[in-house]
Amino acid sequence: MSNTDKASITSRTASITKATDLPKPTRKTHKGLNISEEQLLELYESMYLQRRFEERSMQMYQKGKFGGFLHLYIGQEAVSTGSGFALNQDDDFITAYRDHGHGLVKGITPNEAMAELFGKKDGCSRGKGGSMHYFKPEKHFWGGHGIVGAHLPLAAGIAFANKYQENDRVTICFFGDGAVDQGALNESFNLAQLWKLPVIYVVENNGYSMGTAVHRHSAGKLADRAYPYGMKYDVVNGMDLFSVIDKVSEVAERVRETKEPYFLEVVTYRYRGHSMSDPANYRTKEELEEYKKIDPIERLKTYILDKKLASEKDLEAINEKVEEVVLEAVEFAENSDFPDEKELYQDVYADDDFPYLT
Amino acid sequence: MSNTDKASITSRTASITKATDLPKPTRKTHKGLNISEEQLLELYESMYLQRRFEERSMQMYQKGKFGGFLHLYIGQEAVSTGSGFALNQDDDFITAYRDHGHGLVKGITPNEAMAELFGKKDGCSRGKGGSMHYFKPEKHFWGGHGIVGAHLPLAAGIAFANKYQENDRVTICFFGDGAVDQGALNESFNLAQLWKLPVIYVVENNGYSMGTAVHRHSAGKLADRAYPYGMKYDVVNGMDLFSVIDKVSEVAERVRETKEPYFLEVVTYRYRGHSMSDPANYRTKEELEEYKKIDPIERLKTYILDKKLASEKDLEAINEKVEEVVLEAVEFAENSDFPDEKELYQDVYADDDFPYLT
Amino acid sequence: MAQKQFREVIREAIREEMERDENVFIMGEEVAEYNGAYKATQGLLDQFGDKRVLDTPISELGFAGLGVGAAMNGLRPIVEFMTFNFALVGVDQIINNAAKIRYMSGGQVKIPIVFRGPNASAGQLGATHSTSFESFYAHFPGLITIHPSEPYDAKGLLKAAIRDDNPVIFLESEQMYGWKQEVPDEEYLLPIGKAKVKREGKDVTVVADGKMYHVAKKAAEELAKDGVEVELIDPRTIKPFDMKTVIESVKKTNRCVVVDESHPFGGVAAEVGFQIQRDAFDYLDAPVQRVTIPDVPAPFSRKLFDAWIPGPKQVIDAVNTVTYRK
Amino acid sequence: MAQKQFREVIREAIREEMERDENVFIMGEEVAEYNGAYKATQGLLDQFGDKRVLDTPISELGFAGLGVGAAMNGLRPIVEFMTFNFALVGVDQIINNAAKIRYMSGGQVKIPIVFRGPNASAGQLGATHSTSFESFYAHFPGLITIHPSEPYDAKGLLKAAIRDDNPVIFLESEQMYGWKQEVPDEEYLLPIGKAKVKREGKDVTVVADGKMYHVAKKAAEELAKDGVEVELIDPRTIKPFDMKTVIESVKKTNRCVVVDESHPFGGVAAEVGFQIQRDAFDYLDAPVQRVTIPDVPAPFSRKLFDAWIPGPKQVIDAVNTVTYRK
Ligand SMILES: Cc1ncc(C[n+]2csc(CCOP(=O)(O)OP(=O)(O)O)c2C)c(N)n1
Ligand SMILES: Cc1ncc(C[n+]2csc(CCOP(=O)(O)OP(=O)(O)O)c2C)c(N)n1
Ligand SMILES: [Mg+2]
Ligand SMILES: [Mg+2]
Repeated sequence: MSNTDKASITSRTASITKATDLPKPTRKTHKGLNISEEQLLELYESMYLQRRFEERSMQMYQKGKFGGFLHLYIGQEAVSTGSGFALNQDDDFITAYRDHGHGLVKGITPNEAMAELFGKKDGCSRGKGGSMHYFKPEKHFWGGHGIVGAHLPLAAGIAFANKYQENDRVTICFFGDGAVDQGALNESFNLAQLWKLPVIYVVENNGYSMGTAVHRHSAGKLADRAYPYGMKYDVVNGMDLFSVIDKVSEVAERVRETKEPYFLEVVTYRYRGHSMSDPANYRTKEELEEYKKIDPIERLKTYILDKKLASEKDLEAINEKVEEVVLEAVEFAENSDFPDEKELYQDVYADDDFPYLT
Repeated sequence: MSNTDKASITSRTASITKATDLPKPTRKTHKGLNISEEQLLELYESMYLQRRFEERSMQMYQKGKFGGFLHLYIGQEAVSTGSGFALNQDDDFITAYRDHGHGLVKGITPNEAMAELFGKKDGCSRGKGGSMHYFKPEKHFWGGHGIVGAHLPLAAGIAFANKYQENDRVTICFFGDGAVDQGALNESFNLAQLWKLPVIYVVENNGYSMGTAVHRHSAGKLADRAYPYGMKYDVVNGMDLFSVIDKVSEVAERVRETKEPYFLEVVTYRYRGHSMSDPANYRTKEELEEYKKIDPIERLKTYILDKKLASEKDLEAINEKVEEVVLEAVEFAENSDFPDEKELYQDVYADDDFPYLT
Repeated sequence: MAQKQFREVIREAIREEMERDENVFIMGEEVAEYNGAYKATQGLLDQFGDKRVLDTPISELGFAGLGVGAAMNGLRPIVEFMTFNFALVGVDQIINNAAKIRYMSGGQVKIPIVFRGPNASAGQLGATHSTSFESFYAHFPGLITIHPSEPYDAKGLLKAAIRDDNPVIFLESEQMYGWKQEVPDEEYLLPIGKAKVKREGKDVTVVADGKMYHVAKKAAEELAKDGVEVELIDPRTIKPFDMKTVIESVKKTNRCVVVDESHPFGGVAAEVGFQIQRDAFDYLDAPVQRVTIPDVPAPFSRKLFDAWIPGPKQVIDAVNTVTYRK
Repeated sequence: MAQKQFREVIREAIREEMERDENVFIMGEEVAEYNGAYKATQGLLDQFGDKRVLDTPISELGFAGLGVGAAMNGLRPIVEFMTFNFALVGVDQIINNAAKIRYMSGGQVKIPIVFRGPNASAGQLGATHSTSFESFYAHFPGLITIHPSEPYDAKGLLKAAIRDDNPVIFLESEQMYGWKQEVPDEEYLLPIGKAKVKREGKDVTVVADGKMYHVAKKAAEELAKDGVEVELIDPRTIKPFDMKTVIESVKKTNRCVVVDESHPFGGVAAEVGFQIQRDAFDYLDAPVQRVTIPDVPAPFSRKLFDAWIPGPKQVIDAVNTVTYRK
């Protein structure tokens, strides 16, 4: 697959099933993927929740409710959702700073997630991490990491510990196409393969590292980065939930069994700018529109309706429920307290009485 | 080529022409390679000089003439020598800490080289760099670098400057198999390919990174590390001078023309331990002996004698000359002064009057 | 003279030096087509083309090292880090290569390179995005470290840095890019390593660099209302540090507060305080005090962040301490 | 009690803790089959097998980060750097991940990890192989930094470090691995963050850590012959630094010299000197002096190296200065 030329990036989105660059979606139906009808609606709800959560976050940001960076995941929800579904609840997730979707999928509640954005003490990181640093280790969500590429070796370590403790957990590590150029990739991939660690590395190739199109920052094809280590790899359509579920399930089974790593390039797209300050002038409106035509949520909705697995009204009800959940999250965040000032000196060290320097 | 199992490393040396792991040497003769008879003897002399220089260095080290680390290149001389021959005098060399051979090939005189080991002011780095940090930029020798992998991006930069200035120079960058595992490799390779830099990256795969056999530190095949970037690469027999000359000449021509990088895995062997303190217990005597049977200097000698291009006596005369040169270098180093104590505060900054802190 | 933003003068300095010397080029993440993450490099790609204005991958180790190699071989690179926090993944190239190769080669290799970009905190960016590195880099011999607080200084010093034959760390500030000052239209350079007394006073010397200069300035204004005359010194360069100017001032005021955005342990404030007591011991009427960010990473929450970042109040408190006003 | 080498007690500490807790494991370059570049890990592979004693590729960023991830997920890694110079290529994993993740997660993630290995100079190894990092790491909140000078301290502190729930930087010395001291056969631990007065004296306080402790000790012995009684304090831990012990001593001796192997700018000596003048100003009869390596990288040449590394003479000179003996 050549994702190295802009024309083809645009063209491959013209028709999702015909494009050569965006891999073909799986042909499997929900039944073929062992997804019950109930689960299907849950998946829809999960994706829609991520979407609406972020749209509201954006609004709150614009209202000045909190500061800092806000990187939206909108458009990429099939990746987090499909991965979460394909893996076990106690499998370990770790990702970069564009982490709201993954966090919600792994069990950070919308309340906790919104409160974190607001910097409140009920946030999933107690208000100390912010948008880029969501954490919920008890649900096997290991962050939320702001330095590009720096969490790749952490993922290897989490997988190492799982193997060491002989539990059966698989670790999945998400990162952007920009992270592929970090030395951390070479070092982590080599270690993971050499030591046979049960970790799935997933590059969410959304076409851009900030304003730099992928062919302008990475020579060759992203997925091939696994080749020299003898690591198995593949490319998957990230705009299609079923494709992600299909592939990640297959990969997870293999990784769990062989205790060997796997590299997956998931081709996807982010609808918003890199962060709130980015007008995204480096891409055309047409390109964006092409991707919106294959929006993962709309796609699933169409599938559900086409197959008559639920009615418009059923989905509407889900939407409304989500809407309420998100509004409640905003209210919760508003009403939650800021951390106490003495929290400044908590959690730096394990010791509560650490003698801080002045 | 699988260099991932110890048995095969040993077996492939049993018979150099039959071994599958050590690539076959070139079939070309010196004429086929455009090497004159005079040059052939110069090449012999160069290799023998590197060998004897280091044997004497070792002796001097053991006599306590200087301290620090001393990493000997003995066994690998065909790589430095063949590369030097294949490239132009004003092509740029940069290497790691095992740098005596490369330095001598590029025009550091034996006197300067020995004086550097002794920490004397007439050393090629004025006594400030030592064994690991030889420099002679006026001869396009850019060091001698002690941090594994850290000179790979420097090579890209040297090549970048050559391309920027539109001269026709090619940069060659040598490093050990251990350096392949550094993130610097990923970052440098990607940049070199993306920006089409005229640089030849050469991994001198001598089978070990200190005490760690290559299959224990690098997953997959070393040469393949270039694959994902779409960088051209190949493997060459580094125990055979002609093979190195043949390959590097071909590669250099291509790189000079296309201004694109190239990755070469040169399979070779170091006879001594990693540094003076290493008894090299991690390998068998037999393995070492197998490699000594295909010693690059002996091999060239046999070629010369077989083809009657010179007599035993002619070679003997060269040897004696080299012997004298090396002894003179020792004497020179002994007699050279230590740098003046005020040199401590010279060359840190460009300014002679820099206000150093106390 | 026109009012110019910090980002504008950074751009002007780069542009003027690129016009002057064709061996000067700039690279970094988003510096070209995007016109700079903070627009400091706006228009440079258009003017100089993609040979001299290069977007890099997110490979700080790779492009920092590439810059060092290019500098060794005759060019004068300007390397932009999107922020200096990200330089940590490539910092070996700065500490071991840029800073030491001249020395290890016995002076044969010169490395005229400028590493520049935003430093220190810029609001709610969390712990990984808020570190201030002036003390960190000043610790290592072989590097020049510049930490300007105002556009006028920044322009003159950046131009000097680009012409300097040493590796220079040039620390800017995301938060200050929009701040303005009168800046001459004519070309000018400023000497590296010279502090500036930016406000004269007889009661207490306050030394403050980078963003903290502005905090100290506000404090000085407050204190003036209260009859306390602060002598405010902006070191501008951190390495080499112009202690002469500081010591002279302390000999007059006999009291000193150092304000810096590093963590306390071994920060600029510790260094300056140490030297003052060593070299002006008999002139001190009170121990030197420091105001720094606390010994904890940056918190995200606005409330905690506000408690974390020093403000005029802390400076005033410290001045009160050294003047025994409370 | 037996005389034991520094390397021996390091090994004992690791072995005892690995026997005690199966979640402790060790990895690093050449720690397993080679038995350690400096033989600190000799025999561990034989005893614990390759699940718990792992040779790594030369991937400091990779294995440091892997260690942090493993610590997050329940293990207690010991990461050996062949020397701390090489940690620079992976230092982002220590400064941004090990040190900050606990804080950024609001205390939900604990990171019990020890990074250990040789620190500072060890003769003619040149500039890239001779840096002393105690000040560097102590600057960053979130890390514990230990810099022992003697086998007894090293063993007790390393055991404590392995049991500690914080990321710990544990700095050893290539040159000291062969040095011996009486060390009990029974198990013991030492508290992190406690200095030790290793020689009592009334005339001057000398604070010296790591290899410099021994330099200061020699100086103290020389000075004693001359009637000057040095109170010699070994801080042992650099972060948190036990200033209480130092201040108490200075209140008695009224004079202080700090000896440390970092570069001067913002080093341990600057920090300690700053705090002494701040917190014991009225007790000081002379400014605090420091003895550090100079503000230049390590030269290779023996002659220059000998001039570079501080010896007893510099300490004696500094003591003479603070005691006004010349
Ligand atoms: C080491 C490092 N360098 C630079 C940055 C600044 N930065 C943050 S995100 C980003 C772009 C990353 O793009 P990509 O990896 O494709 O992820 P995406 O934003 O598309 O999800 C950059 C340059 C950083 N955080 N860390
Ligand atoms: C980043 C870094 N880590 C570790 C070391 C210590 N070290 C020096 S050489 C070496 C082995 C390198 O082996 P290889 O790259 O194969 O080169 P060779 O010695 O075989 O020439 C190691 C571990 C170093 N100098 N730099
Ligand atoms: Mg992207
Ligand atoms: Mg090797």
